Amino acid sequence: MGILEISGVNKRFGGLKALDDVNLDIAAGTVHAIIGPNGAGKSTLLNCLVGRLEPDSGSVSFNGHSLLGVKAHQINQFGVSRVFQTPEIFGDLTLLENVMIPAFTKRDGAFKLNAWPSVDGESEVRDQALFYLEEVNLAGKAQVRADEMSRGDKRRLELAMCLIQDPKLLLLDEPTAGMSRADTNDTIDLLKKIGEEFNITKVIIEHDMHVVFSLAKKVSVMAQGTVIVEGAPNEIKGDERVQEAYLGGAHL
Amino acid sequence: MLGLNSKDQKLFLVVIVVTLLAPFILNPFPENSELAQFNAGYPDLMQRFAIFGIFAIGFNILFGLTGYLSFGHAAFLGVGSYAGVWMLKLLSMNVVPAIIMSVIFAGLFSLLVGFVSLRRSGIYFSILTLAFAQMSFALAYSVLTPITNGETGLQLALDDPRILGVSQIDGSIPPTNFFGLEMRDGFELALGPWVFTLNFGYYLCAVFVLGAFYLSMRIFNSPFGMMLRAIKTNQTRLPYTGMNPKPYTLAAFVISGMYAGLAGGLMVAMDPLAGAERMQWTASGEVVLMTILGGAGTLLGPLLGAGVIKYFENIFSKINDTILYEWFSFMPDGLQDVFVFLIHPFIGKGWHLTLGIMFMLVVIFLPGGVVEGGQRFMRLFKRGDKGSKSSGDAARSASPAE
Amino acid sequence: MDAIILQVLNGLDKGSAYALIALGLTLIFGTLGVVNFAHGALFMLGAFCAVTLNVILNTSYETIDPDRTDFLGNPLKVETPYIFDWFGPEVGGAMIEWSVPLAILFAIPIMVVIGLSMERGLIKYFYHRPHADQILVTFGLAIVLQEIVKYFYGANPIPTPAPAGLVGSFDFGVLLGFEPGSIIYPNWRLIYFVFAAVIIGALFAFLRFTTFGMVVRAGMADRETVGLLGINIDKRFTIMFAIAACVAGLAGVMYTPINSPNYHMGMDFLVLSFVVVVVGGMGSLAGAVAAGFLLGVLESFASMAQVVDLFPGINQIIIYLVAIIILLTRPRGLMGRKGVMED
Amino acid sequence: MSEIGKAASRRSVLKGSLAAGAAIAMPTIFTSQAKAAFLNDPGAASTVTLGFNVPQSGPYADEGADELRAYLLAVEHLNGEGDGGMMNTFSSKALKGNGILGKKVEYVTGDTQTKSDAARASAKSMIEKDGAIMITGGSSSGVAVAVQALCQEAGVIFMAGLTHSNDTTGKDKKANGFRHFFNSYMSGAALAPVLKNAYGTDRKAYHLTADYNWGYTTEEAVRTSTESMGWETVEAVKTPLAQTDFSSYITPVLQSDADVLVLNHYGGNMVNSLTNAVQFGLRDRVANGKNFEIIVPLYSRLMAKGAGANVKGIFGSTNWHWSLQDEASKAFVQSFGTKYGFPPSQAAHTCYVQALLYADAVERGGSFNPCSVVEALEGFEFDGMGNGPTLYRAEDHQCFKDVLVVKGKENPSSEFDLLEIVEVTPVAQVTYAPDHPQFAGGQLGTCNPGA
Repeated sequence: MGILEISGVNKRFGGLKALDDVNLDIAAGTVHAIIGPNGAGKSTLLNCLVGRLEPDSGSVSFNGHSLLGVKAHQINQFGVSRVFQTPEIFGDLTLLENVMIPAFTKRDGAFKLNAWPSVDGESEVRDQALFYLEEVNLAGKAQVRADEMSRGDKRRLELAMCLIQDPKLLLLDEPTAGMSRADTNDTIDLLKKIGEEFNITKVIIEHDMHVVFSLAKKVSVMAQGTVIVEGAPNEIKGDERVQEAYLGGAHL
Repeated sequence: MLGLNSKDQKLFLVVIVVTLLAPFILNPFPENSELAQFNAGYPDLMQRFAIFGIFAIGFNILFGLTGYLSFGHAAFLGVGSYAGVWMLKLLSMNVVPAIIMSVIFAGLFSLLVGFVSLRRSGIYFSILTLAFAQMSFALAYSVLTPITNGETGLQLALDDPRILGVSQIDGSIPPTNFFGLEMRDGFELALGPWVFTLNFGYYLCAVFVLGAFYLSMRIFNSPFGMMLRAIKTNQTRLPYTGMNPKPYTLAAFVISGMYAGLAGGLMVAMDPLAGAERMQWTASGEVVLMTILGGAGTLLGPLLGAGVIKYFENIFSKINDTILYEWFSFMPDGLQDVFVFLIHPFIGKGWHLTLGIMFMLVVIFLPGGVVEGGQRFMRLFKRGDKGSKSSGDAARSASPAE
Repeated sequence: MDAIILQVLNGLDKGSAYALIALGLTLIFGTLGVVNFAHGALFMLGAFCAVTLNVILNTSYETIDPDRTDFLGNPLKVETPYIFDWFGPEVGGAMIEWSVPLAILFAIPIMVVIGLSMERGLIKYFYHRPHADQILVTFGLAIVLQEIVKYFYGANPIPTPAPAGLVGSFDFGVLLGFEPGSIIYPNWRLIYFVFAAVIIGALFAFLRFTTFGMVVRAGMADRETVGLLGINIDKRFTIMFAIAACVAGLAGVMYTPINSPNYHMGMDFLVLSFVVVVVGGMGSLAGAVAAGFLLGVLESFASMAQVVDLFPGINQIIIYLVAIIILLTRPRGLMGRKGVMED
Repeated sequence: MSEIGKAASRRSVLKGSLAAGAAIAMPTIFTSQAKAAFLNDPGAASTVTLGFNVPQSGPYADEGADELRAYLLAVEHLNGEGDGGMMNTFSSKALKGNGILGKKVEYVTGDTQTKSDAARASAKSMIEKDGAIMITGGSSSGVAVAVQALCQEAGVIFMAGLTHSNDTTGKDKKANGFRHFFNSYMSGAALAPVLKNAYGTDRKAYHLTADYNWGYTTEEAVRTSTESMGWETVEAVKTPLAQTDFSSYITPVLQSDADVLVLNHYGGNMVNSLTNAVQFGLRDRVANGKNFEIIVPLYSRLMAKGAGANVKGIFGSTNWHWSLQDEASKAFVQSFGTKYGFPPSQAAHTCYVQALLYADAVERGGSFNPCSVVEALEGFEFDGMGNGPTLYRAEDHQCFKDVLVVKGKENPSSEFDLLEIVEVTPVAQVTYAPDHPQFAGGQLGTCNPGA
C-alpha cells in the first residue's frame, strides 16, 4: 500500500488524450522517478496530483485522502510539497522571509490573520527558517532579496521552502532543467543529502537519465499518456519498450 | 518597544512629533507676510491631511502590499461618511458613535465588494472595483436621494431627532463634539507675528492618524504583512506553500476598506456633510495617485502623497493674479506683467496643470515616489556612510507593482 | 418595434465612439503593454483639431462699420475672415461650413505627430515600469493636455456643427416598410457609424493582410520571440501607437457635430473606454469592438422609460452592471487571452 | 488674463489687526470663547476680506470666471475705483465708495470644482485661514446648499451665486444664507403664461430631467405651472448627470405623442441634450398637427453659446440679460464691458449684485456682525440693480423680482447676442407663499455670528 495511489486516471484536452488510464503506486520512503519523452503526459500527471488540474476520471489518493477536487493549498496542507521546473520563489522578499512563509502556513494553516505580532518576534519560526537555509547552504544570504540570486541558489531556496514544511511527499518537476552539469551535480548531491537526513518520499519527473539513475529507487516510464514500464533503474535501462518510446517515436 | 524594530520606532517617533507639532510646522510664515499664502496650518487643511493620510495608509495596505489596484476605494469612504452623518442625525452629535458606525458600514460594504471583486486579479479586479464604486456613486447621486440627499449631500437639519442629544440649540444645529469637546473649537496662539491655531478637531484626527499609522506598521511587519507581500510577488507559488491567498487578500481589502470608512467618519465628524462626489472614480483615482506619488509599499509614502496633493488643491488653487502682482510688486511694471503672465497658467484655476506636471515629474524622475526623493536627498548627506543599506526603513520595497 | 430599431441605432452610434477609442487603447495595451490613461485626451485633442481648424479658417481682420454699434454703443467692428478675400465669400464660407470634414485631413498629420512624440518622448521610457507608474504618468499627461486646451479654449462647450448639407435626417422607416417618419435618424450620426465601421475594417485589414500587421500581431502574442527573429518590433510598435492616436483623434473630429466638444470630454470617455476594453478582454481587438457595440446598445435600451420604470436607476449603472456580470462569468472578458494583465 | 487683479495690486498695507500684536514677543493664547463678538471680526483693521468661492476647474469654470470678474468689479466699485457701476443706480445710498464701513475691501478666491466637498474645503480655508467675513459665489445648487450650511455652522454670511434649485431657499434655507438669483418655481410661473400665448393650452409635454436635485425641483415647478394651464405631461424621464449623448433619450420622444419637449438640464447637459434634440429634427417636427416645440426652463447665455445655432427660437427663462434697457443694467453693462470687452452674463450680474447688497447691508446695519447683516437684509426693498423693484423676503431670504422670459435669437448680431427678451414677467406673478409645497420642510434657524 503506497503513500500515493493513482488509479485509472484519464485527462483529455479537447481531442487530445493527455492521460490514458494511468496507474501508479508510490511507496512511502522511496524515490520514484517518472520519465518519458516530451508530451508523454508527465507534467499533466503532476498537475493532477497537486490540484492544478482535475482528472476526468480515476482516483488519486494520498495517505488515505482523495485528492480529487481538493484545492492546491489543501493538498499542500496534507503534506505534499513541490518544486517547479523554473524555481518559483517570492522574488521581492528576502531568503529568510521566503522560507518563513511556508513555515507559517505549516504552523497556522491556510489562513490566519496574524497581523499583530511582528515577524521578528516569531523567533521559533525564524530559527527554524535559518536552520533550513543552513541545510541548503544559503545561511549567509538570509537577508538577500531572492530575485538577486543565481538559478542554482533559487533551486536551493525552493527546496528549503519545501523542506521546512516537513512534507510527506515531495514532487520535483525536472529539478535540474536548464542547469549546467556542475549545478546539476550539485543539486543531485543536495537531494541525496536531504534524502539521508529527512525521510521524505520523493517523486521526480525528469528528462536527464543521469539524475534519474543517481537518485531514483524506482522508475516509471510514460509515453503517450500512459505508463508503459515500471521497475528498478537497472531493469529500465535495458528495456526495449523504453528505448522505442524515446527513440522510435510514436508507433508503439 | 511597541512591538516595533528600532528603525520603525524612530520613524514612528518622528511621525508623532511632526503630527503633534503640525500646527506650528505648517505655519512657517508670519501671519501678515506675503508668504503667509503658503501656510497650511489652518484646521480644515490639517484635518484633511490627517484624514486623507488615513485613507491613503489604508489603501496602501491593499495596494502597496498585495499589489491589487482598487479603483473603487472612494466608495467605502463615501459609505462611511453617509453612515456617520446618519448617526449624527439620529443619535447624537458625539462623533464617537458616528466614527464607529462609519468603520463598520465601510467594512461590511468592502467585504461584499471585495468578496466579488477578488474573484479576479490584475486589471479585471481593478475594473470590477471601479464598476462597484461608480454604481454606488451614480445611485447615491440619483435614485438613492432619500438616503443620501443626492447632489446636495447628506447634511444635518434642525429637526433631526438626535435621540441621545438635542435637535437644536437656539435655532442652530449643535456642533460635533467628542464627549463635549467641540471639534471646531481650539486655541489660537500668537507668538510675535506668527499665529498658530491649535484645533481640537485636528488633534482628534491626529490621534486617529497616529493609530492608523501604528497599525499599518504592525501589519507591515507581521506575518500577515509578509504573506501579503508574497501575494504581490508570486501568485504561482502561493498555493503550493499551503497558503490560501483569497482570505488574505480579502482581509487586506476589508482592512483598507475600514481605513477608508474611518477617514469618511472623521470627515463628517469634522464637517458634517456627506456628498456623493466623494464616491466618484476621480476620488478613487485620487487616493491611488496619493499612494503612488508618495511611494507605494512604503510606510510613510501614502501620508506624504496625501499631504502633497491636498496642499496643491487647497493652497495653489487659491493663489490669484492679485497675489502674484503683490509678490512681484518690487519689479518694474513691464517685468511684473511678464512674470505674472508666465506664472498665471499654473496657479489659481490652473492648479490642475501644476498637479499634472508634478505627477509626471515625480514618476519620471522618482520612480519610488516622494519617499525615494527623500532617500536620495538623505543619501547626499550620508555619502560618507559606507552602508549600502542606508536607505532607511521607510522604503520597504520601492517597486510598486500593479 | 420601431422604438427598438431606433434604440439599436442609438446603441450602434454610441458603440462606434466606444469602439474606436477602445480599439486604440487595447492596441496600445497589446503592443506596448502600456496602460494609457491619456488616450481619452487624444480623443479630445482630435475634437479640438476640428475646433482649431475652424478658428484658423475664421481668422479675420477687423473693419469699423460706423453705421452700427456694439453693445457698449461704440462703432461696431466687423470681422471678415481672410479666406473670404482669398477665395471669395462663397468658397470661403463653404470651407468654414465644411470645416469638420476638412479637419480629418488636418487632424491626421497632427495626431500622428502627437502620437509619435508622445511615444518617443515619454511612453517608451515606461515599457518596463510597473503599470501603476504608467497610470500615474499618463494620467498626469492627460491633465496637462486638457488644461492646455482649457487655457486656450475655455471650459464651455464649443459648437462645431456639421455642414448644412449633411444636417437633417434619413428616413429608415420607409426603407424597412414602416410608416414614413417613424424611424428617422440624423445623417451625421449615420455618417459617424459608417466612418467608424470603415476605420475599424481598415485597421483589421491592415493588421491581417499586411506583413507589417502580421509582425505586429505576432509581436502582440509574443514580443520576445519576434524580437529574437531580428525584427525591429519596437519601431513597428511606435508606428502602431501613432495609428492608435490617429484613430482616437479622428473619432474625436467626427464626434464634434454630435456633441459640442469641451476640454474634459476625454475624461468622460476614458473610464467608459477602459471598461469597454476590459469587458472585451485585454489584448483582444475584436473583443474591444464587440464590447463597444454591446455596451452601447445595452446602454441605449436601459435608458428607455419602460425599462427604467421597471428597474429604477438602471440607466445610471447599466454599463458597470454588465461589466461586473461579464467579468464574473467570463474571467477574461469576452475574448481576452490568458495571462494578459492578470498579475 | 491679467484682467483679474491688476487694479487691486500693489497692496503694501499689512493684513489684519495682528500687525499690532507683532511687536509683542510674548505668546498670547486666546480661545474661541475669548474672541470678539463674532467670527473674523475685522476689528480695528483697515481692511476687510471677502471670500469669492467660484468654480475655476471643471465644466462650469467659464461661468466661474465670469462670476469672478463681476466680483472684482464690485470690489473696485466698493473701494471707490472705476465708474461705480450700479452703485450709482442702487436705491440705497449707504455705500460711499470708501470700502465697507470705511475699511478697504480685499478678497480671497477659491475653487469650488462644482463639488460639495471641495467647495466646503475652499470656503473653510477662506474662513479659517484668510479670515473672510462673507463667502459668496458658486454655480450649482448642490454647492450653494452645502456652502450655505457650512457658513451657517461657522457663523459667516453666505451670499449665494448662481443657484436655481428651490431647495436653496426652500427646505435647505439657512439664516446666514441669502439668494438673489431666481428659482425653479419662478421659472415655471414666468414661463407658463408666455408658453400659453405662444403654443396654446392644448399641449402634450415630454420632460427630460437631469437626475439630481435641481432637475427634480425644476421639473416639478414647470410641470405644475404648465399643467395648471391645461398642458398634459405625457412622460418625464430622468437622465444621468454623466450622460453626454442624449440620443437614446431623444428617440423615445419621437415615438411618443408629445408635441413639446422640456429640457430640465443645465450646463453641459443642456448643451448636449438640446444639440441632440435638434439633430433628431425635433424642431422641424409636426406632431398632433402642431409644430413641435422645445423649452429650456433655465437659460444661460454662456451655455447658449455652447449650443450654437440650436437655441434659435427656443423659450426659456433667465435672471437677467445684458440687453435690458433700464438705467441700472445699462450702467452695469457699460462698466463691465469697458473693463473686460464683452457683456456680463447673468451669473456675473447676480454675483455683482450680491456683493453690493452685502456691503450695503453692513453699512446700513453699521456692523459686520452676521446678525446685523441678516437683520438689514431681511425684508429689504431696493431698486436700481437691474431687476426692477426687489424684495429680500425675510421668511426665506429669497429675492423677489421680475423674471425674464427669453427666446433664442433667430439672427444674432454677435456671439453675445444670442437671446432676446420676450417678456418681463412681473414679480407679483412669480411670488409664492413661504410655505408653498415646493419649498416646504426647512427652517431658517437663527443667525449665527460664530462666536
